[in-house]
Amino acid sequence: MNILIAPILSALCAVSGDTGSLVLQAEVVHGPDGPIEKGRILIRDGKIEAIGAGLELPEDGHLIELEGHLSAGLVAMGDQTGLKGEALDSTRQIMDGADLAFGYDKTDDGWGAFLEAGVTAVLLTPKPGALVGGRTAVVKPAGAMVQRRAHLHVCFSNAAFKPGVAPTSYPGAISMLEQRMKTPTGGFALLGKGLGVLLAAKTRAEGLRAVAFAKRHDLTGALTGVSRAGDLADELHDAGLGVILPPIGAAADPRVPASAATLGKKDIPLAFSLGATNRSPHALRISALRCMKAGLARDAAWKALTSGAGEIANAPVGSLAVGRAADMVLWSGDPLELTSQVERVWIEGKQVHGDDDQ
Amino acid sequence: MLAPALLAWAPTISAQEPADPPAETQIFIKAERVIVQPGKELKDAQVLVQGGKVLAVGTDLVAPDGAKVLETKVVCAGFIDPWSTLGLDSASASLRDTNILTRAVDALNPFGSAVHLQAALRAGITGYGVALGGKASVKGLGAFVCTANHADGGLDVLLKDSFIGATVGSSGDAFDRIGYAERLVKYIKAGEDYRVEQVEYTHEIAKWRTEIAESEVKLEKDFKKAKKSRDKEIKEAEEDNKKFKEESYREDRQPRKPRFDAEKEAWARVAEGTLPLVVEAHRYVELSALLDGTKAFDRLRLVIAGGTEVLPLAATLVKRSIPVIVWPTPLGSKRPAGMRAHDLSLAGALAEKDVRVLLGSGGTSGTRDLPLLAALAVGHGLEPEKALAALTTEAARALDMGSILGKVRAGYRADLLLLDGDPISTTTSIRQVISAGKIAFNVEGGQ
Amino acid sequence: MIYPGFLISCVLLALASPAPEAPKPVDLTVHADYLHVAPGEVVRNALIQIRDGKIASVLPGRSAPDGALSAHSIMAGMIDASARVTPGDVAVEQSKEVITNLSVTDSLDFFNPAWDRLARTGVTTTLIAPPDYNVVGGFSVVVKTSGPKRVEARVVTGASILRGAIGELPSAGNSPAFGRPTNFYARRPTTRMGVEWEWRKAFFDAAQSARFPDAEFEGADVLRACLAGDVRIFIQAWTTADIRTAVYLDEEMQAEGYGDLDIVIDAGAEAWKEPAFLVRTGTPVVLPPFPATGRLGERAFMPWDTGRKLTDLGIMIALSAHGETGLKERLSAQAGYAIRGGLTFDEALACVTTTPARLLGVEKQVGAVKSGMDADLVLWNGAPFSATSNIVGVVASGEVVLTPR
Amino acid sequence: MNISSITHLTAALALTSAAALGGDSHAIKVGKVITMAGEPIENGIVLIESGRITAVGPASEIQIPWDAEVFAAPNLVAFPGQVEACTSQGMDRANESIDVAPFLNVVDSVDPVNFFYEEMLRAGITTLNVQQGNSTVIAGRGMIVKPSGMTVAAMTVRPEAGIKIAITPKRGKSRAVQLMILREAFAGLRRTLEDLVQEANDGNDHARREALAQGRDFEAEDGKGRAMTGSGWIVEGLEAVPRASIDSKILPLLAIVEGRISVYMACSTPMDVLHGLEIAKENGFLAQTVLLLGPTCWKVSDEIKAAGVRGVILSSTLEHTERAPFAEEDTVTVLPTHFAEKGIPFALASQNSTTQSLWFQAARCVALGVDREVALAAITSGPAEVIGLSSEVGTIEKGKHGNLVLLSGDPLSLQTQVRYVFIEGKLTYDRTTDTRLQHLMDGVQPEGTSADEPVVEDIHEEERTAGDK
Repeated sequence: MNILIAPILSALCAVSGDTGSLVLQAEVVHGPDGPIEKGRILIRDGKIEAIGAGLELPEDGHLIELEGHLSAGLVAMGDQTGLKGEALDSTRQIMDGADLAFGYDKTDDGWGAFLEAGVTAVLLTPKPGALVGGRTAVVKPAGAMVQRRAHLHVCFSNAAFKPGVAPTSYPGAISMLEQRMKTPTGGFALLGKGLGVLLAAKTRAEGLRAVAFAKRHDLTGALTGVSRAGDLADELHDAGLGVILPPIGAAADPRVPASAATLGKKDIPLAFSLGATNRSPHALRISALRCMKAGLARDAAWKALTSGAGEIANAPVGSLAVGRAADMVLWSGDPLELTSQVERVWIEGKQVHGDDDQ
Repeated sequence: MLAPALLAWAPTISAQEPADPPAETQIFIKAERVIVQPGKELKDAQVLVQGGKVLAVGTDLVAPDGAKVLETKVVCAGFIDPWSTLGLDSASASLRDTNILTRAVDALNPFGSAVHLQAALRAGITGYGVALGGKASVKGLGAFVCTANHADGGLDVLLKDSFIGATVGSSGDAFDRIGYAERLVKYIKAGEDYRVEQVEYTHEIAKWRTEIAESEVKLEKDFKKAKKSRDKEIKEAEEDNKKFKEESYREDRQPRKPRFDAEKEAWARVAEGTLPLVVEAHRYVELSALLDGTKAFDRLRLVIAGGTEVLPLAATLVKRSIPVIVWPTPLGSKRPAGMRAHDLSLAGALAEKDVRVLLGSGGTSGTRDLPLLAALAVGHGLEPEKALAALTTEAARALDMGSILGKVRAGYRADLLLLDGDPISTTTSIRQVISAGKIAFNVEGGQ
Repeated sequence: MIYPGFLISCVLLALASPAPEAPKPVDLTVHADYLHVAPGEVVRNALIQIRDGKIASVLPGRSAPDGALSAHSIMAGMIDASARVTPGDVAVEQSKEVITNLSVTDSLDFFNPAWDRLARTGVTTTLIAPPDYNVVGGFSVVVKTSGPKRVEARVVTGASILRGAIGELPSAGNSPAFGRPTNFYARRPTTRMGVEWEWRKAFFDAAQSARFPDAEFEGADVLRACLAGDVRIFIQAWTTADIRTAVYLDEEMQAEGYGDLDIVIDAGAEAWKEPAFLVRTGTPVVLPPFPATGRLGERAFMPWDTGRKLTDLGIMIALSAHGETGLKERLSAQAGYAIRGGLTFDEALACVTTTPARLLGVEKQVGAVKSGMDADLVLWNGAPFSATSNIVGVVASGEVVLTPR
Repeated sequence: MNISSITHLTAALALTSAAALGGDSHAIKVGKVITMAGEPIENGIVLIESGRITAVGPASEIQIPWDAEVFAAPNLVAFPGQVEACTSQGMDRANESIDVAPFLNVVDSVDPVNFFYEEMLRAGITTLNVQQGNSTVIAGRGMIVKPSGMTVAAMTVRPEAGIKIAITPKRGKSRAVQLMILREAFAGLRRTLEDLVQEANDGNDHARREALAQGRDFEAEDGKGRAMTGSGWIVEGLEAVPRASIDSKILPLLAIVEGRISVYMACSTPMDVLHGLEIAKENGFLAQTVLLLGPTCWKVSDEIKAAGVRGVILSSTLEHTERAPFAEEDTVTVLPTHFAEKGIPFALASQNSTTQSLWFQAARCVALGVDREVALAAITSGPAEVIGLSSEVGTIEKGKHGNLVLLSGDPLSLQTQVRYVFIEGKLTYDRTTDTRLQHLMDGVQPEGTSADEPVVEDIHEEERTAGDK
């Protein structure tokens, strides 16, 4: 811990006489390197400046002692909240230049539910329905835009086919994409240069085609929508892709959470989406819980809700690492326990949910 | 008595299920905590199970020899889902052509639903109330069914007529939706009148028969006289050759038997409170219309299901002791437009106002989720103890099962959960599920 | 030049990683009282030894060792040259009526239970063609019905086979373009005539492109390969009129000196009506399943002695069940019906093994029980194809996919 | 000696009958007679007089009456005319829209010129039990016919032969509603009868009191009715009600409860079977119930065995494949062997005259491991038993109808053809003159035919698909 304190003190001297800083202490703080008992976290200018046990309180800061667990906010993948009609443009099949960021509406009343559920970052994805539906964005509920261009959304499922518009078939779709990759322009040109790929599919066969495509052009990103992606673990591992799992509902095939466990064992990056139907954000924790019951390791499940999801989202979210924006949630207990309530939520150091007795 | 006998025929639900010990075998459970019922707990206690029932619960019991001994952290009563469609053949879960005479047991398909039943059992749900037709305005006779197999391998139906299911305001505009409530009230009224009519008839007919009997005795007495005078009249008639005319006979008309009406008969049972009426309703207007309309029937046993906007009516619910089956499902944006966002906090809020709160899944596969939903409800303000009560004692009570289910008590049916932690916690895992005194699910697989 | 359609499967082959389900080659011994090595070749009390999915040896006059699979009769795994296990219309690109640069390979779903069911009926190798909503629908692919659920593990390299159709289907759903067409279904062909015309045009243009470079168009190379006889064409033609059209097309190309098409008629139900054409051009026919009652696709009519008639005229025929797996529809049943229609046992056997193998260009690998060939075996509890005997076991590439009860 | 005397006798009879009926006496000489009642007879002779078999035996033992028409076919095999145990084809329409319609009668719907009967005849089927389709709750009364004759009267073998009851919901209905209607039908019948009895008695009492009052001597009219019988439930005192005075619409229901008419119960799923058996038991018609089973019903074969129904008819799907939800593998059940192993005798049903005709179904059974005799019985004596006609058809035996099929070879061989069919001794089918068959087999277009074959509806379709889901 001393290692941590030293730089902070020096930092404090440096920034003497500024707006001041805030130190939060909780029973448990879920830091990047695991839970810290009686952990403290130092926040300045909405950023995390230090984290650890027994952080000393800088003279310009004040300490708030909290009951319960403090963790990074959860990251929800694949949602259309606030996109309204913008979730899908039906006029074209390939929209590699379209940014969902422009469809983001921070005033949408749907965002409240996200804060209630402890979600502080959301990956906006287009509805499947076009071959290339646009470029995804990472936003904060009723807050800032984190990443304007996260992935190019490419749909390998039959949802991409419309009567009377090319392509009408899997082979047609793949050759169309191959054509674009020959002489890449627009979104295709950015692939691999900061822009990831989000491979949307439903069946395992579609998933295999998607993964093969990514592998051929060695693209980074994730496969989304294939509920039994576990059967493709080897290919996914081989292509270095992550997996975004659809919400695992009550009726879900028991082999779905089991397949998540398989992916976990292979260390394939995982995250959970809310699906195209805008499930309640609580679906995230429920899905994770189901996977845990099916054998997914506890910290793998937690990672899938936070930092792992952040990596797949291709944005600096989902972790309490030093330097990150202070997007935090205070839980009444273990965050992976559904009986724990969301007490408070901070985004960039500002409390945005819960009773404020500061 | 179709149900138990008939459904006991279906094949065993799961292949991997451990072979049941013979009924005589006793099961002796040692636990750190035995939750007899919410709020009543025994530390380091034992439970003795025999012949499908709990034989004894105590802190100083010793295992009888030959008994199968199980050890665990926590024991509590099996969970009950009062509002489910589990086990119905897929079509019947969403019927609209039902009426009060259609019976859920007729649509139970143990063959198609084996997987879901097994999943629910593993999740700790040992019994559930099932009604037909998702949104039908009158769903008909609901049944109370167990998730574990019957001794002879089929679905175990404890009650084939456990309650009447109904829905108010599932479709149509505001007026239609209130109309549903009014129609429901009319039905109940009709049932009540029908009963009255029958009672009156039985009185009248009895009266009539006695009177007739009396007059018959008199007639028999006067017969000789009558015969004589008749013969005389005949003779006279012949003499002044007139045609002989029989004197006409009159008596009080026999009272008319009221026309039998199977539907009214069933509604009568609702009106007189022999069958609880479980009504799904969500919006304030419909809920208040329903409560007002049913005020008059003091013997009616009403249960509200759903009740998204019922909170403002809490006082009435408490006064009339009407329980609410809350469906604490994260609806997200799928929530019907114009409904307030109570889905997760409702249970807690109602309980705070001392309303009897039940928790229901309202689904086929959803039933396995009930414990998760309960946890979510707790995560939104419901006291854990109340949550447990909702899943056990309260649910049993609402569906007429209170005297045999919902508690770990001598004489009660041995539907028990053996857990490694708190029953409501989602990180707790279920070690064994005991249903009717048999190990129906065992985490270790074997015995 | 490689066709993009293939490029993909080739790349897949390149990166073929050991798939999770990949079967570990197990050595297996199978015994048969009667082994039908190939049509006309029977070996009594044969012992078949299998190594690495191939037949290592066939030893006559042996008794069954303990633990060996054994059956009354054994024959080679059957081959259906028209199995039709595809995800449907999404397997063929309809944005153009003539598609030559795509392969149905990219639409196959080996997780589909239909494959296991097909394998259990003794069909171990199939030709999968794009559905016939186009005039020319693209390339077909030869695949095994069992094995790892991965394309690269299932594809068998045989002849390059282009797929097309004559008749109703290619024009179904198209409509004449009035005013500004809103989608590409406002196009030719809208009639059988139109379909016929599209065929001619395609090959005529291809032939022209060979002479005049500026007449080159996308996919012309494939059509030229067809004219050169390097690519075989399976043409679906139910009725005699459509069969005639196909034959005329071939003869016309020859007459014009454009080349010689290598045509196979698929679903040629009415081939018996005017067999002279087929005899003239030596065109083989894949017959559709026999009609239970009434008629077949496109109101074509096929009597039960069709097999007999065509065989007598020396026309090469294969039988097909179009992927049906029911007790009375499956390929082995079709062989039975052909026998009821007058075919001999050996002829019927050839129609479901060696002949289709030749039509798909995989005769060196499958279709007979000989050492070095794939260990695809069908085990019978009696004489194959007899109404009173049944398939009790199936071995595919050395793996037991149906275990004798 | 004994035998010859008998044949003399028959000859004599034949003489008289010949005089009367103009020689309605046939002798059929074949290479082999498979009687389905004992061992096959090589070089056998079957004597038929006035439609009935008078003698069966080896040529050496049978003397042919002088006036008998001899039909010699030394290379052919005689086999009993096959029996279709329950079909809904050959009617103008298979179903009536009314839920409970036992007052209907298929006699008004059977269509003698329907292609179906021609197809059945061609396949060697000589007896068919025609019942209403499955889209009903309680159907009209069915009948047993033979596939020959230009009028329904001519075709009739047994009128009023059974009623179809569907447990599987009729189109657009749910199980719960279907069963509610079914139960209510019987409950309603019971209430009606009870009321009738009550009224009758009250009526009598009133008459008696009137007589007393008037001083007349009164003899109570004892009801011209018949006391109710039945094993399910009984309404006491029904004898007080003349049957004629009971509404004819409910009389057939009463016949069911009294066990006087067969019930053909359509069950496509196991749960249907369980409900059906229960209702049959409640209302006392279990003993004359015949189950029409869908492919999945094997799952309750133990209950079927225990229930002791009169018969079981398998659908034309002999092998049931299904993939349980969330399972990786198919489970395949071979139905005929399953039922054979459970010791439940079954009859087979056919779908069409070629790939799913009765003989082919039997052959497939053998292929699937069923004993050959059992399989052959399942298309002849078995179904005859099931439709309660075992004394009349199903085997080639003295006293039975002269229904036989002359085959070119083994009844279960693919190469075998049906050459001739005799119904009640009359040559009804001759392959050499069957132009439509030539069309089907050899592609010969018969003159003046529109060569459009009838589409035979597949009544078991939904069940077959149901299984695979």
